[in-house]
Amino acid sequence: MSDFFTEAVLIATVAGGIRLAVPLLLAALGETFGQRSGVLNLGVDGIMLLGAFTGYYTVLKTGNVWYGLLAGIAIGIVLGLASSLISVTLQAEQGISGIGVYLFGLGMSDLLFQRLVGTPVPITKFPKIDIPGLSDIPWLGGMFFSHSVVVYLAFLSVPVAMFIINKTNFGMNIRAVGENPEAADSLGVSVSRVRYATVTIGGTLAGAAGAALAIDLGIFQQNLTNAQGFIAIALVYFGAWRPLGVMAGALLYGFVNSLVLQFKTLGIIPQSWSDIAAMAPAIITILALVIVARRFRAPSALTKPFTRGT
Amino acid sequence: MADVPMLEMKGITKRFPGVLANDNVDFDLYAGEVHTLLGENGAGKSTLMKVLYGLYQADEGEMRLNGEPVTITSPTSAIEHNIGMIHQHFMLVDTLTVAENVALGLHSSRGALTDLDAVSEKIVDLGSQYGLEIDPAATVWQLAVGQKQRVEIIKALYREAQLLILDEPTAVLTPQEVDQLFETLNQMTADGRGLIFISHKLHEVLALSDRITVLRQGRVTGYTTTEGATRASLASMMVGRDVKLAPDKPEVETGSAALEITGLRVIGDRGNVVIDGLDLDVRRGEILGIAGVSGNGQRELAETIAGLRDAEAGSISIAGTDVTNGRPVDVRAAGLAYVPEGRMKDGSIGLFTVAENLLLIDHNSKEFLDAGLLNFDAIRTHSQTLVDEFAVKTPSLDTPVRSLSGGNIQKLILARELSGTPNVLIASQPTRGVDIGAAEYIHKRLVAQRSEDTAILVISEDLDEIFGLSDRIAVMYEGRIMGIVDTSITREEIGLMMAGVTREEAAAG
Amino acid sequence: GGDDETTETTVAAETTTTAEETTTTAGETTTTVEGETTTTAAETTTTAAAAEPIRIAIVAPSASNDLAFTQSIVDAVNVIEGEREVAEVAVTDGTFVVDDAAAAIRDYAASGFDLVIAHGSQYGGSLQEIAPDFPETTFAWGTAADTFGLSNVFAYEAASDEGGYVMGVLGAALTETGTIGIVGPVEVGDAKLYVDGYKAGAEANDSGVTVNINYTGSFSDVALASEAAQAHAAAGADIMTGTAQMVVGAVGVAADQGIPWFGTQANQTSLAPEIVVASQVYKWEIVLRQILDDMAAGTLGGSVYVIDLANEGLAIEYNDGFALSAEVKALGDQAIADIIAGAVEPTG
Amino acid sequence: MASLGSARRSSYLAYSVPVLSVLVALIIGAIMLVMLDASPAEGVKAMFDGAFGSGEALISTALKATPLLLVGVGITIAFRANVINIGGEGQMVAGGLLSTATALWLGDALPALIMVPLVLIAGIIGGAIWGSVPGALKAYYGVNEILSTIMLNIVAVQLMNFLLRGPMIDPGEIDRGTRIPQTERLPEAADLPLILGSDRLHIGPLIAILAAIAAYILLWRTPLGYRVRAVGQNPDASKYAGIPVKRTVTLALTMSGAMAGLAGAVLVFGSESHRMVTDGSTAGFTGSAGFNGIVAALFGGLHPLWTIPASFLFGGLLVGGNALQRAVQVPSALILALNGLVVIFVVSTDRYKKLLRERASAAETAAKLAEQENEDPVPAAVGAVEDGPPDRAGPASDDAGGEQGSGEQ
Ligand SMILES: Nc1ncnc2c1ncn2[C@@H]1O[C@H](COP(=O)(O)OP(=O)(O)OP(=O)(O)O)[C@@H](O)[C@H]1O
Ligand SMILES: Nc1ncnc2c1ncn2[C@@H]1O[C@H](COP(=O)(O)OP(=O)(O)OP(=O)(O)O)[C@@H](O)[C@H]1O
Ligand SMILES: [Mg+2]
Ligand SMILES: [Mg+2]
Repeated sequence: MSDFFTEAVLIATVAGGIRLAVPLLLAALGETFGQRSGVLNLGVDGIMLLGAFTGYYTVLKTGNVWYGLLAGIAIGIVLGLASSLISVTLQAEQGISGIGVYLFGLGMSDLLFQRLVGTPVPITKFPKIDIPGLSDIPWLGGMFFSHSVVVYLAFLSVPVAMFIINKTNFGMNIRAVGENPEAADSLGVSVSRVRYATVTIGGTLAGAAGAALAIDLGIFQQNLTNAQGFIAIALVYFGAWRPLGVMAGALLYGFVNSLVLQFKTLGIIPQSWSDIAAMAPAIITILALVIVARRFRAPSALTKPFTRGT
Repeated sequence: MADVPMLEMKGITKRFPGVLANDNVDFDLYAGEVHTLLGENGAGKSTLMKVLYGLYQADEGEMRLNGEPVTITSPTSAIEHNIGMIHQHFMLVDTLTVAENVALGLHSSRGALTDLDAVSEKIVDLGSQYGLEIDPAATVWQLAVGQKQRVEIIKALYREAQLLILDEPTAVLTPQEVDQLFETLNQMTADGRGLIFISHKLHEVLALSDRITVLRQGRVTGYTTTEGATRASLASMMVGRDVKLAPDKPEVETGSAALEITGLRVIGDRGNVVIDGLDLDVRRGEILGIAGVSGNGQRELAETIAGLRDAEAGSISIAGTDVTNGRPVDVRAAGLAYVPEGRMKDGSIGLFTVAENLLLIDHNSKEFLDAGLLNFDAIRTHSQTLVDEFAVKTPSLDTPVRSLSGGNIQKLILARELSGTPNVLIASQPTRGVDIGAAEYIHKRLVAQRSEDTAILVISEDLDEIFGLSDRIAVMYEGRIMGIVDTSITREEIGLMMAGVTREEAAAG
Repeated sequence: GGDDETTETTVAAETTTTAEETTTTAGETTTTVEGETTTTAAETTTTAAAAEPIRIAIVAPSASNDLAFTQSIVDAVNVIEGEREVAEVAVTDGTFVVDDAAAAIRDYAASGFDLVIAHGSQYGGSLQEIAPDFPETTFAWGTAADTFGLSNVFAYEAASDEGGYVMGVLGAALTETGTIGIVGPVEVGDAKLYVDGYKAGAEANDSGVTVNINYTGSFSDVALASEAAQAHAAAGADIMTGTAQMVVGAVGVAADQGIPWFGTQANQTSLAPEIVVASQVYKWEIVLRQILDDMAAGTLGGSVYVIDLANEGLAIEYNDGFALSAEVKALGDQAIADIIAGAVEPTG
Repeated sequence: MASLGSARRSSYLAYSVPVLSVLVALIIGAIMLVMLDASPAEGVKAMFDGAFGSGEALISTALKATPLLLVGVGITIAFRANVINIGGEGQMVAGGLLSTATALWLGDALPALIMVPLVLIAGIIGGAIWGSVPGALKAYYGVNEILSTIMLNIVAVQLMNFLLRGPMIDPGEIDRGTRIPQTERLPEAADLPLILGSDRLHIGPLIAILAAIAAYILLWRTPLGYRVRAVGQNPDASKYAGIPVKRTVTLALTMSGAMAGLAGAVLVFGSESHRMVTDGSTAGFTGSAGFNGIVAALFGGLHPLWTIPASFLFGGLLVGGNALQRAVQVPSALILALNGLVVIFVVSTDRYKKLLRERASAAETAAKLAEQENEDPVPAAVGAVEDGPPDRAGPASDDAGGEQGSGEQ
């Protein structure tokens, strides 16, 4: 255990937790928008996978990480619109249609990868940025201020999301539509337009999350996200539909994972127990859901399609 | 009145699958007047108004505003035409503040950002102008019913509605709140606004309206100005025959107390004390009416008796059996029948059929089981008997209850609850929102049950109903009984008691 | 076993002479051939090997381009395709569902493939049930060491501990911090063999070396593998290796931090040309050639083949781009020689 | 205006909607085949032959359909209680594990007549346990079941990995040092008996059909089923009527899990290998039946009996898809993508199916009323039912259970 309390290991644990949190955070923030407006999109992981492949492939072809991120975002927008069509216009059962999107993304990203790329080839990664001054602070600098640029972008999007949800008309509309779509509709707020927007934001951020993951790892592989999209959805509940809570959840999840890895590396957790240790994040999430559910109420219209006049 | 009506609806027809909800309806409204739409449940009043507000599109017919033909395709275009609507059910977002609810859908002076300060200011202004004081920063779920109604009106005023539709705005208000509302409404007509009013309460209609149009089965079947109209004349116009507004009550010998409540104390949903040291007895063969402004613990009282809510202290017994904090089944076993106030929420299952709903409390009963499986022959026979006996109008026993009218759903619930021989019957808001024909019938059944030696507790905010039915009246205020009076008390006195004034003070002042 | 021999040879003759019909009328063919003499078997097969193109099917759990487990067998079959008369190669990859794999194996056998390769240890239980139903089809099961006593099942495996050992020796020689990090998927089969071999080799070269092993618990979680590599780096590792398809993530981290990497299962130099020291490469074609020869000779199964350093089924391929000193390389060569000579046991 | 004829037409249309949507997904698949330079004609033929073209193909399809049907039946039960059970995957694993452990523990001592029912019951119990947890969490703590079941899927897979790599591993794997995470061959007495003289077709499909019939009887012929449906439609009214809402919600998810657990046991003891193996994922064991069973249930209109043919068709689709992959040599990823498309299309058109059915029932009611009207004018108060025909549970009223903890306050 004493091996654990060294500067290098502690920095790596915290920094690793932050890195692991990034795709979860981005995807979960996006999902927060959708859920706040009453739409549960279970297809996040499928969108992340296609975003990851698109981002990866673009960087492979252009060598430019920003084009890759943009491509991931673009595919996220397309899939977000498709998801809106499915859940808002066609009013498909939201608990299930997302599973279809997931399976589609899982298969399609792999199919495209096999046909267009074949064998994994490494790509350029996001540049790492040491924040001048801050990154030199002992301990903390390494933990918080020496990361790849998407890490900062992801965490910056938290206050942006808070601002949009709490301070803008659009955000007010989102909250209204998620609680009482009839009331919003009766005042001329277009429920479907708001939901299209939020689900598309969700798709966009999921696409970005996937691209960020692939470009940060510098590689693509079948099922790259490994069901992180589902974790992201759970984190939205964990965070009680609030960006700050979602961020806390993503960080907690990342840290637990990172900690387990460190413990295994240092032999603190024996290998034979690694499967049991791997349950930790899921079980912690369930416990957190119990606590959150007691305290906070989900948006009333969550998973309920809206039709005028009923 | 101006020469050109502010609204003309001509030949409006609206069909739903299998229903002709509006059939060639003509309707008009002049600035400065109140025009009431009257009709039984399902007559098509709300549908006509939803067509006007752009929530539905008419299949046929045309609309003119101030003489100009218009098509209104959405609430947005209705709002643009200065039409406002207070819906039958509150259209408020509970988790938003009053100011946010008002600001919803408006253009903000700060572009993409909200400008709640400006909105709040204007809310306060409008409030003082029309007697609609409200805290703009309050979150809506914290508001009392009457305050929510104010927010609804402020929403319309804020949007400068010249034509305001009020679909049963008084259904959930106390007499005092209704008076206050009417004051505001009169002020609005004085300002030159036109109001369309819908209500099942005839004295309100008479008090407020200038003209009255009656709908039946989607068609206009009657029209009158308020002058010269009486409750009886309106009732017969609606139903198509003469209606008895107050039930005949035979003399009944009252027996022992079948429902005894002592020292009851109950904590409400928000952790506050909602019933505080309440004592009450209801005797066999009497109807005890509970009058009170909603939110003073009536609902909690009924639910606690029925075993749906726990008592903190005190005891409840039914026909001598202690049922304090018993399970609902145990309370029923002791002889309680309960007609809850939310007939769609608590009293029935919308998508279940008539027969299935009639089975709700008896589905475990041996009578309907055969080797552990439901016996459909027995169930159908039983259901048909009840449907016939209680005159529930339904196309079949397999019709989902949701597609019945409110009055018929209420009759169905009553049929189910009275199918045993209850010691105690609680009827909560038994005729709220129910049309006159159905209400008349329900009152008749309650009185008949009184003759069967059942102890009946009627909870109602409708004083006509309380006075018409009760042998004794208990007035409830803030979780306590302010006093038990007989029906000789005046409306003014009881109104004061409902506001927390004791009997003695009320009689004095 | 005279009887056994007879049966085998007979079946082989049948396979070679009536390959086309076999697909549709396997049952009948078997009976007509029954009377044939064993003496002709040898001639028949030699001509057959030259004349009759063979059909090969692969059923494998991961993607055929995973730069790891599945790709190694697909590559090998491709090599064979260039050497021998192969009429058709069919691949069903990504078949992680054992029952789906069983269905595919059965289907390939039923549609007349001569050699069905079940490339996944988890398929063994199913193969045991299926193989007896198709006595004229050859099945190859890897990586495994058991043919269930069935005469039409070959098993093949890789002595991946040998290459692991060699690279462990190299790793221990290269480390300056004295700490080596290994990223594994789960502690099973081939992966475990490699990791154990590597650890043994490292410790044999330098008993003071610390070998940290991190099994992430997943064959597919690239992000976790990447973080595991970060964890190793934090714990002071300046040499790393890993096995299974998710290590691409770990290779990326090693590349970023300039930490020398050892690959296995396929040549991973393309993933990080600057830091890959060497890769242990599987050449299953060694096994396949033996199996095809056996089939040609009328033996449809029964043997277990191993690729190892001695038979050159395992090769240590160095990355020319990595400046490895001659002394260190000599240590590796010595280890190879020792293993081939039997002087050291890679996993003790 | 409305006639019984138009009612019938709407209702036929309603039944064709899911079939049409699958066809559309398949057409997209055919286009993708063209783009992959494979012959769609050959693909379609291979697909059909592989699924339905021969006795063996039908057997494969029936075997594939079995877990779909069992999970689908469970989904139906949960859905009727307004609970969406996304945890079929984990529940199958739990059922598989408990039944496997039972078989290992009992060994060869018992005859098949006792052994087979025992292991199946163990599977049911395993799944029930795994279903009861999210059920209770939803009922008593208001935890959204979609999330808790997804999380429990993750826990189940780790538990499976732990057990199959550790306590339950085949000792031979340890001896050989290969350590494949699988059990030894399970006792033969526990093998699901084969039927119809086949060497593959076991009693699994029969069990699943019986389970579907049992679920039908449970839901529409018993008081318990009545309670489940009542709670699903309106928890407030159910509570009012004295139905223990929380217990019923828990029970519904428990029963749903039990069905999935039974599916897990059938997978283990009906598998070719007669042992439990893990590749480290749930899908490796379940073949995603925990998800696809949901689609089969939807395909069957959330009615246990209609789920029987629906599962068979959907099983055929999956078996056919694999056959297609082998025949035209496209990556199996294509099949997965197509599977996703089928799910999307079936779910997305579900609403149109409902609308059409509503129209049919509204037209029928209107026609009936018109007859009555001649003698006795009934107030025109009969409209269509918004959430579909009464046999279809729609997430009930606004205040229905859900996140708010089943309204026990
Ligand atoms: N959305 C709808 N779909 C189908 N039928 C409807 C719909 N809304 C109303 N109806 C039907 O149209 C008819 C008129 O209903 P409407 O709501 O206008 O009645 P109402 O006069 O407002 O009754 P109430 O007094 O109960 O409010 C009823 O038969 C009702 O069943
Ligand atoms: N979507 C719908 N489909 C069918 N009938 C409907 C629908 N919506 C409402 N109705 C019916 O329309 C009538 C009036 O509907 P409304 O929404 O005004 O109900 P309500 O005011 O709660 O009923 P009530 O006034 O009787 O209490 C009722 O008969 C109701 O059953
Ligand atoms: Mg109405
Ligand atoms: Mg009404």
